[in-house]
Amino acid sequence: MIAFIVRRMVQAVVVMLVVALLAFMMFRYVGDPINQMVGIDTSPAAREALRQRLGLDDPMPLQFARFVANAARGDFGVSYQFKQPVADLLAARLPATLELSIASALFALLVGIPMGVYTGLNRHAPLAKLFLAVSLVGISLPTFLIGILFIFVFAVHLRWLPSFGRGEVVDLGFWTTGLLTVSGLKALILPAITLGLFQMTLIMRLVRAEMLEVMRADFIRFCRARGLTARAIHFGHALKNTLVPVITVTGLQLGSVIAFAIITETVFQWPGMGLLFLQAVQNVDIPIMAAYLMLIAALFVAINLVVDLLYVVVDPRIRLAGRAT
Amino acid sequence: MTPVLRVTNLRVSFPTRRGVLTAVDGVSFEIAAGEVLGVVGESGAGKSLTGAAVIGLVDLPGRLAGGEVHLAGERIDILSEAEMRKVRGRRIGMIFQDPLTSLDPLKTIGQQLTETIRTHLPLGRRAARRRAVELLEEVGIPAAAQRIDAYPHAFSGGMRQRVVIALALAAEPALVIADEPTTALDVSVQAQIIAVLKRMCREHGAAVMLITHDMGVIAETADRVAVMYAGRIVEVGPVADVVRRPLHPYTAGLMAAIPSLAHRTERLAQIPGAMPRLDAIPRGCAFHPRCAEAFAKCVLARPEPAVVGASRVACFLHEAAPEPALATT
Amino acid sequence: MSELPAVAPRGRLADSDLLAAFLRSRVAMLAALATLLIFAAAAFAPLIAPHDPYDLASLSLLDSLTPPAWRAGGTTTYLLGTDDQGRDLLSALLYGTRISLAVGFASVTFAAVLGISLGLVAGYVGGVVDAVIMRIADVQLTFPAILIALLIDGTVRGLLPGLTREESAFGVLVLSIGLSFWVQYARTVRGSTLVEASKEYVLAARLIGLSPVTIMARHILPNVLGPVLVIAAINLALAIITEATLSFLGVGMPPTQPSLGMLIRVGQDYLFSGEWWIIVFPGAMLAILVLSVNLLGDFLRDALNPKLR
Amino acid sequence: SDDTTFRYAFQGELSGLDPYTLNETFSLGTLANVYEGLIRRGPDMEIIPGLAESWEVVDDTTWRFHLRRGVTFHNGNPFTADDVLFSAERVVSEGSDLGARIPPGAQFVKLDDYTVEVRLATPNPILHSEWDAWAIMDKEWAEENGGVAVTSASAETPNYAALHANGTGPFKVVSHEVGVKTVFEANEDWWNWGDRSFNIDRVEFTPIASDATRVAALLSGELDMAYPIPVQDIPRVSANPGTEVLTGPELRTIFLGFDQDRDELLYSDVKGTNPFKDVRVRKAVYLAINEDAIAAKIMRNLATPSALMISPSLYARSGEFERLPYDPEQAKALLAEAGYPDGFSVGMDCPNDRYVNDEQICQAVVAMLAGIGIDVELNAQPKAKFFGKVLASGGYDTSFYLLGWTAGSLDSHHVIFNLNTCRNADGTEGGAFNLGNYCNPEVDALGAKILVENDPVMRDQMIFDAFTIIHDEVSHVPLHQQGLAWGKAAGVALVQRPDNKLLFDYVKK
Amino acid sequence: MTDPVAGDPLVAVEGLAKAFDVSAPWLDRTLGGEGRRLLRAVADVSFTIGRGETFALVGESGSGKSTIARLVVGLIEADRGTVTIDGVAIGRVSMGRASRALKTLRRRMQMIFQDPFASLNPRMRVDAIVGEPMRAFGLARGRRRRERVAALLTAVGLDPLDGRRFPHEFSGGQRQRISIARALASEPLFLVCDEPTSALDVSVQAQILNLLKDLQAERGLTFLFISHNLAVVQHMADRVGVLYLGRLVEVAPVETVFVAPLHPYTRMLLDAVPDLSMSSRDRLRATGEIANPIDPPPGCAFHPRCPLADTRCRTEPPHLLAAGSGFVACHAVAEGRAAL
Ligand SMILES: Nc1ncnc2c1ncn2[C@@H]1O[C@H](COP(=O)(O)OP(=O)(O)OP(=O)(O)O)[C@@H](O)[C@H]1O
Ligand SMILES: Nc1ncnc2c1ncn2[C@@H]1O[C@H](COP(=O)(O)OP(=O)(O)OP(=O)(O)O)[C@@H](O)[C@H]1O
Ligand SMILES: [Mg+2]
Ligand SMILES: [Mg+2]
Repeated sequence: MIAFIVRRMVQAVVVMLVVALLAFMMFRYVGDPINQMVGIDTSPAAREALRQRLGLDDPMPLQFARFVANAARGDFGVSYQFKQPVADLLAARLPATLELSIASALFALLVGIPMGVYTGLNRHAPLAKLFLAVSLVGISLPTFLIGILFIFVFAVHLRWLPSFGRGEVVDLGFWTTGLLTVSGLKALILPAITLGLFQMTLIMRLVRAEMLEVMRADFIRFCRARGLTARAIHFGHALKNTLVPVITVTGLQLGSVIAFAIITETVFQWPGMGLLFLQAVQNVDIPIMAAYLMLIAALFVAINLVVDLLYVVVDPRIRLAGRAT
Repeated sequence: MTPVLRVTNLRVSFPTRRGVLTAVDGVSFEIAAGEVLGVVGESGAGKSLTGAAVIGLVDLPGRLAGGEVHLAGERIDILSEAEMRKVRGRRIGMIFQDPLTSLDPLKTIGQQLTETIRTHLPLGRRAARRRAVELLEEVGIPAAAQRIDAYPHAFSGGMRQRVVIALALAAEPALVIADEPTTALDVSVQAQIIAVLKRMCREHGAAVMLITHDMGVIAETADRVAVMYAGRIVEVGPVADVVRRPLHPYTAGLMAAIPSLAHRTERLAQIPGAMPRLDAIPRGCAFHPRCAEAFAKCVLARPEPAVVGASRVACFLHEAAPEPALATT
Repeated sequence: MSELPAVAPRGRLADSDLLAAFLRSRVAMLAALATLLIFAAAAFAPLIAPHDPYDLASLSLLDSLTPPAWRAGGTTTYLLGTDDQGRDLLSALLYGTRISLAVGFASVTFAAVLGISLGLVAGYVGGVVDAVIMRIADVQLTFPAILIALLIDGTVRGLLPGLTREESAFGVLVLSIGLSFWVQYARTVRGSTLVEASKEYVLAARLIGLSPVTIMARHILPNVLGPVLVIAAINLALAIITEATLSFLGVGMPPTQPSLGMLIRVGQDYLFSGEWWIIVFPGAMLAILVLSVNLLGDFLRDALNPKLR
Repeated sequence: SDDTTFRYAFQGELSGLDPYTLNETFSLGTLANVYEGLIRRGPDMEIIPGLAESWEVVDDTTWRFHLRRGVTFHNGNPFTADDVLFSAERVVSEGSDLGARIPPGAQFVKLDDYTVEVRLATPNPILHSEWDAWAIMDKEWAEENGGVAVTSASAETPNYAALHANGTGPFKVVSHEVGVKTVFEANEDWWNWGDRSFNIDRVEFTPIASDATRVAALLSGELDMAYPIPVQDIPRVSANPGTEVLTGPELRTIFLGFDQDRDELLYSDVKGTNPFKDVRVRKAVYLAINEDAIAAKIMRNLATPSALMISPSLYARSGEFERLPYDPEQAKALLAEAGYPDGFSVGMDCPNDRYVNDEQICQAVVAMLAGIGIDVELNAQPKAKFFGKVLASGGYDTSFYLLGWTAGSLDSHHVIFNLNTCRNADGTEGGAFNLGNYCNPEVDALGAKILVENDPVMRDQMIFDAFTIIHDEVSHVPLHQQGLAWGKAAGVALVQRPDNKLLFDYVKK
Repeated sequence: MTDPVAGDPLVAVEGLAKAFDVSAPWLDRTLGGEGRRLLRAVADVSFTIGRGETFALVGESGSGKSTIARLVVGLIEADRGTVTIDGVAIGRVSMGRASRALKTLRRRMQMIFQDPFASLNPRMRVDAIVGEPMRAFGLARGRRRRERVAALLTAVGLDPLDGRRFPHEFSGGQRQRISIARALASEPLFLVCDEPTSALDVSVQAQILNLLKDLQAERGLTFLFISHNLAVVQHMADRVGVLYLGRLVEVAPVETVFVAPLHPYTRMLLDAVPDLSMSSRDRLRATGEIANPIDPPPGCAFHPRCPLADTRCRTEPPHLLAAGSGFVACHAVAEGRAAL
């Protein structure tokens, strides 16, 4: 078990190093940060001085080493646009993104799994076909368009839900949460659904496919031959067996949920990291971009670790044998 | 005495694009209490489907297209799904071929056993667990009390099949259908499992329908044997008769084709060709294209089962005998 | 144990099962029809489009924002109206579909070729090679398509500043979408390869001394392509959507060669302003295209899955 | 409190609270509600007294400012001449982005606590015109909290003044989450509280980058005001009950520029020579562009076609200039005459998120030039990348471009000098924003004279002469002054100034 | 210790051993403090096969039959020991580069697999499958090849026209015939048959067994015949080797093994076979299951299941020693404790 975790950790470090290199390399070549930091009538000489002060003239390996060493200390430098430590900026934005991502992941799971189970068990029911059709429409429209349509319908026309922002947030010191106020919760609904829709569809279809598969497994036949109730078979045996792939995919998806939050946050002006990142890309704010990438990778690695641990909880076979690929 | 199981004219068919395929066609047999009926036949002959039809587990799109199934005199093929569920496990137990895939990998065998026991018997959690341990001991699992909380993957193939037997017999059913219970196992283990199965059924007084393609197992285990070919029973009778004096040319060919330890031959007798596919079952007697003794009539008409001695055989070679009433009450 | 032909070999179109299943499914036929029509329209866009949207000299700003022909102020010259530059929307739509499909096909092909090759090698050679390829795949999964695209777009244009969007967009899109999709192919193919490589027909091929490359190409490859087909169909839909999303984020096709996504992005500006046709037609086209392709992919997946027959 | 809270959104964000860090309209405009300068500008841009109650030009090179008495900073400290001297020094210190607001060599001298004299090296008739935009900070506050130095654009750590604000203005900053939300509160101790013309006591600012979301939030009643409103959405917002749009001319002029510096264009199929050096070619481009169509269709009439690169409101004699007519035939003839009967190809740089419908304008230009055979390859990019490429820092890497310019000093000299005087290769001398390096010594000479001329009539004549040359030689192709479009809730009254700055102290709800 | 052979052996297997590494990944092992886990699939196996002879291997699942088959044809590399065919030592065939002698040799040995469904490439037509070895070894091309494929198909009892069809259009028995045709295409001397009929029905099994015997007679083939079905082995083999946990426990002519088995395991196996003749023989009841090959019992691996086991069996592994007409690895037999 410990070995297992340590192995994951080592892998994580390797992944992080690679990501760090990518982040560093790529952003090193995007645009010219100097232009962003100063107004347009700053003189070339002042620009050159600035370049030197920032160390943008040093050899690449040196810059990278500096980058990794700083990153390891949680120091991603100071945002070119905001003049604030990137770590602080991200820390301030992290709660918004995490709340949004987790809410949408929950939405995807809580709606996707039951719908998947239903459509898997009642393959030919009209309602199941409807679910499938609707879910297909859901993945046939780009997220940003769905978001805009939601705003158009629910905010502008019906005026039920707010069109932007997080509503009232409560500051707990280490964390700001929108979950404790009515306006915060209301503000969460549209973005969370927009962001979760795609994953919901995915999970629903996955659960359905797995369910169909598992329901044909020999052990389910044997359960039926033993006269177990439909409920016990469907939920006690079949569902549990479908969970292993669902956990994998959900884990992977949560990672991409956080990444796809870029779009949702842009559409809904959700003050999270994605919005910060996109602004940073537009403004060539290298420190933010690099830190964001590293953070995404770190989150992803962490999620993977949790997924691996969940496997062990769900699947007894793994406890002995180590994880089968 | 009413037989535990009486199947009359059972038909199972599958609607397909190419028309309706009849995989089990007019099968009739019965099993008395304490009796072991062996069902043999080549792959695809319809053995498993017959078993599945008895317990009401024919997978869609397959369906019971005709015939009746009586369990202890009660007709069960017309029961609703909910009623049938109470029959399964409680009055009919079933054992499948592969012990590896028959058990839910994510639940301990204890959970699976107590769940089954409590579904059918009015026992509390603890009582059910005690019963589960007893059952495991009965099927010969050493240190049952400790191993009950293990997951299936911790057991070897033979041990798993013992667990499967315990599960099938948990509620003391009157009829046990064992569908190739030893095919996936090694010879040395197969002998042990057959022994356990036989002992358990004898002790519980259960009737057994033992499906296998291994003539040897039948010969050693069954009281009577039914030989299936292309969805029909071609011959059914006491084991000794069928093995030693097969009446149907197919049975005879089969017996001769099996290499035997007892006498070594230079060449095995062989039946030419292979069993027809469901969508291409010949008219008349389904065996006629492979039959050395076929004559004109075999091509045209389908032979009905006729009683010959203690057996019944569906072959025009044995048509002479008059047909007695089927029921033996 | 069965003497029956167990599973009909996957994916052979001539195989009557697939065809019959197809003929039975009205939805699949409808989707196929829609897909076919759209593909044809895209392929023959230069022949059917009433105007050439790339011929800038023919654009007249004064014709811009003309509503569709059946609306007041519409003209039959511009059946579906014009956009903000006076471009004929119908023609733009046809060409846009063509570009979206081109991006989709190119990136899926790129991803498939890359993924299949790596998957085959990983699965067949195994060992360290396998470990390295699969770890790269893990890292790759950390970055969804849009992140990769932002990265690549930035890098490419950072490295080659002289490059204009017109010149680079297509390549950047194909590269980034392709790069984010290959993992799925690699994993699937590796899985199937592991299964196939242990099958006895591969052993038989090794026994007669065929080289690993021959074995992979001649024996294993054709047998692992079934699931790949399904992935490819669904990826095509996903690629088209991704391109649209990237356009929304500003790294898609250039406005002078608008894809469906770019048309939607532009049209988005007119969502509130009453010129609904600028967004509705491309949006509907995209939805229908992606939906049809998805439906076909779905159908294929189910039809090719012997367990679901 | 809800009906006294004013919620508004802008497309960009407020990056810091130090008013000297960034020379950018929105930051300066927003912080002007918190910090005040010596002068202020009224609703019509007229110069009115600010923290200086009055001033006089003592001689050509000496200005004297009389400071307002009884003014306190938000922290309660009194405002005195020391604060002015401190602030003046801070503005020109390293790290400040506003250095150009105070001419080199200018000396601030404290005559008494409430009088300050500014001594200049050269005469400057428009000295104070930009002085609404350099704010006075509290010396003690800055010194106590370590905010003396300006948090420069490259600062590793922002100092106190970048995260906190302490001005004399009508509003105080309550909280500032960068990129998320900034909250202001009315300052009841404001010196002009008695005569105030606003009735709100709280302001919440949210940046909303997406146009659709910003408009939607206004339409749904979540905002009292949002800007800019995309021109195509103006009818919708106006038609919506409860919202309306304020439109007006902005000072910024949008124009096209040519590389007239290189002997061979960077992005062109013409080799060995630079067609843009030929005035006939520049003129052909001008004639080929149908600005009226652009204004009508792309700008939806929210633009004023312009013959000059300065807003008519900033130069009295603008009316005497006229745009060249749209005449593609003549354009073709001119091209042929210049030796390009079949046209040529050229690359064009264009921002796509800087000006109103900038990319659409460029696309239209591309289409129109295609009509006369000039094949333009458009490279539209986000402003960060665009500026990085075309400005001095990018080596003026462009052949043909679109740019917008506001005369920061609200004076023509700003335009003539920055955009039309010869510059050196790296832009350190001459017009740094003369990207194509249009160069005519006559214009340079006129520019130098204008700067020091104190007689308004003479000055206007010199400006007229310079503009005439520029116009005749088609140094650039001016297009239009873009319009302002602010969306607001019907019940809200506010003042829209052409400099696009939102002043809270005119907001009534 | 090679066993004596009638005449000149075609195949000689000497001290063959193969262990599979089934250890956990390196890091887990290091951290978990475990050692390497080796699965000893085949340990010190030696035998010879004479020309035209059929040598059979029997044993329960996991006893190492298939592994030996693959080692013999060179599909996997042995850890130790040699395989010599016609005087040439075999290397691993899979990875290319081989001497000319080896190349000819490779063509002289072929294999028939167990699973008739997996052993034919579903994407290739039957004539391509059967013709592939000819192509690979450059034996025939064009018309010649087509003719020879047709002849081979006829020889295994199929119609030459079947060549145009795909494998899925055939029944299991027919597919096994195609496999045999493919194996014969390179004109081998030596055929390894790994459970060629265990996936087939009895009536079809008889056809295939007869076919194999006929072909052997016609072409003078040498067989290594692997099966877990003792009756089939008895029918096919000249000599038999009995495997238990990767070791040969008894090697003897077929008559001896089935009439007078010496090793207790052989006896147990024979007794476990259900008997069609219902002779109700006196039986040695089988107990237990084959042990875990990763962690085999010390001494004689069979001792936990052996009724004759004593302390020596538990500690000292027995060697294959001549006994009667064959060889047996059993202390009880050597000591005369095993009553026949
Ligand atoms: N779902 C199904 N759809 C179509 N045909 C089916 C289906 N299930 C079974 N069959 C066919 O019905 C016939 C009888 O099948 P069954 O499983 O009863 O054979 P069996 O005698 O048990 O064979 P085996 O020895 O292989 O288990 C076979 O031909 C089989 O292919
Ligand atoms: N590639 C491999 N990696 C790890 N273990 C293997 C491998 N191949 C075989 N084994 C193991 O080696 C042992 C012998 O396997 P082998 O396949 O030779 O047995 P067998 O006698 O042919 O059994 P069966 O009758 O089931 O075919 C088994 O325990 C098996 O699990
Ligand atoms: Mg069966
Ligand atoms: Mg084997």
